[in-house]
Amino acid sequence: MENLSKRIEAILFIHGEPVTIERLSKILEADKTQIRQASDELDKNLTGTALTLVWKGDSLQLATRPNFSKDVDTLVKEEVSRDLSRASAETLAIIAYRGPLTRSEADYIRGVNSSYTLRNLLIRGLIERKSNPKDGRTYIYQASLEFLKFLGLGKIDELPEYAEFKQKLSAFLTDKPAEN
Amino acid sequence: MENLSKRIEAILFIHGEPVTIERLSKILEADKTQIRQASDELDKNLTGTALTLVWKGDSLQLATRPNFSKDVDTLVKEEVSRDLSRASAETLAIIAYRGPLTRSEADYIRGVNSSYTLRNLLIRGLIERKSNPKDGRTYIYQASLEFLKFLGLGKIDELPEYAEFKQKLSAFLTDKPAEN
Amino acid sequence: MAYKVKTEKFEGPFDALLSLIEEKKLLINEVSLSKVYEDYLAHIKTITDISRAEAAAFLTVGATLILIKSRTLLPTLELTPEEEESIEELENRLKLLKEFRMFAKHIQEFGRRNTPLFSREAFSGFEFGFLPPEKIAPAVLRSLVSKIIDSIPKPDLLPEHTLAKVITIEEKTKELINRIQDQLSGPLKKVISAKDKVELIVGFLALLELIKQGFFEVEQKGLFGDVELKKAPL
Repeated sequence: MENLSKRIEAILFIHGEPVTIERLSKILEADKTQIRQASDELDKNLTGTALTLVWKGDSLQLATRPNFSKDVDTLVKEEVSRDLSRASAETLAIIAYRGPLTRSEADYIRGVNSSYTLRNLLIRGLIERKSNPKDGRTYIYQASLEFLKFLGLGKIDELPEYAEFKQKLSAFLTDKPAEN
Repeated sequence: MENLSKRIEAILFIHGEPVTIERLSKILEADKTQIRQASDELDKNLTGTALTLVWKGDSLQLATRPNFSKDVDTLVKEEVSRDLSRASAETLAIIAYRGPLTRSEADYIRGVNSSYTLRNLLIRGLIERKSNPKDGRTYIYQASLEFLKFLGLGKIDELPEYAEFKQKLSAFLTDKPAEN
Repeated sequence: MAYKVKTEKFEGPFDALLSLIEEKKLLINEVSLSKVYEDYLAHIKTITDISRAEAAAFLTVGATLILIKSRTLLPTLELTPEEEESIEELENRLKLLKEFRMFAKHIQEFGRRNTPLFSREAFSGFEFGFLPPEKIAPAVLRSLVSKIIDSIPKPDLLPEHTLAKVITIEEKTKELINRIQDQLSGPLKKVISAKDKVELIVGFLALLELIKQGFFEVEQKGLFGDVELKKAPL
């Protein structure tokens, strides 16, 4: 049997889009802890290649490293704007740090109705929404893997000064921040 | 400047389909001999990963090694056996009534990003895409002929309330603000 | 003083207040809040096309600012525990928003500077052939599109009562001048006889404006006594 980390690489390569740990565990018939460990191994093995692992919460995706963006840019259809409006950036920051959260939580922090901004972020694919498990009539929002790719990061902790912001913010918000 | 073999790897990864040496040479601004040499180097560097370089005449493609075909088959079977998600069905309906349209138009109507659902509909042969005559960087999507046949329609405008719905969707798109 | 605020579109009261504080390079506390109070009111006056809910949000924050301002004008003014709490909450929410705003700026700049990662299309290079879905028929497509059309966000209908209409501080000021001149002096409660909360707030704002301009003097009888207004000697 081939090494699990390579089998994960094969699946991620073919699938292209983000795959959850859960789904990998099902396809490869390995438990989630094994999948996580093998993914860490894959991440290391990719050093020195043009590819990198993008990892957020329970989702994994293969992507090209930022150094190659210029080369592949011409091949990628659908140009992505590099700019974020201030409202979008603020809402995104709140969701990235606090998500998954409901619209009203984002509204409370910003002191303004966020539905328009949320819609824009959803359309750009920088956040995703799910039905709220506590109230089916509302949605919960969280940052997507696309958000990390937009920033050119494999993991959110690679964002410079992330730890510092995390610490500062946790001083205001007593409950723990969302898993990333 | 990054190593040429890695730049080739990045391009083959994104492109998916076979790419000619000629095209690689143009994109990477290197002569064909350099491309061939770098490809050999890439082939060696891929040893120990799940991926391999496949030569098809004068074209190169990145693919998974045969040892992983069983895992890939499991993934493909699972993907194929899945019925359309609600998101995919909605996107399909929008394309049927309002197509041909661009991804960003589909995104705007649905209020969420559609890249994954469009891909899903494409590989199932339910929709087809062409280069956008108005903007070569993007694609336009429309229902495939096979899908029309499957629906028992001779022409797309035989869909119930076609004209009215198409007009309403178009009116909404006309109000679409500039990208945020 | 020329207010820059007039040209800028703020996203709600917190954004407005925080921007005003940051413009003056102040820390977030009661003192700075009482300093930006006038700019905030000036901003409220420029707002014309917002929903009633948004107007209410601006006013609620405005009301807390009034509490802060009146405490600086009347040091003996006793605040209820709820009022103290609302001041504290306002400060905390502003501080929190400030942190997120810095984090957002960081993300914004990082995104602009850094190059993105690209991924590949799902099943790139694979040919699956035609895989028709179950349960999809023209009628199903029809009903899906119909639902989508129904859920298309409607352009926000212009609110019937805009903030500009609700808050006419100038009008209220004129009315107050007349009333107080009639009575010459009187307890604050009676002078600001308002029909609803919004009007009460506006009344209070107008009164503070008059005090500031030197039209009136205030006097509080004892610690818990009514605040009395007197026409200032000209």
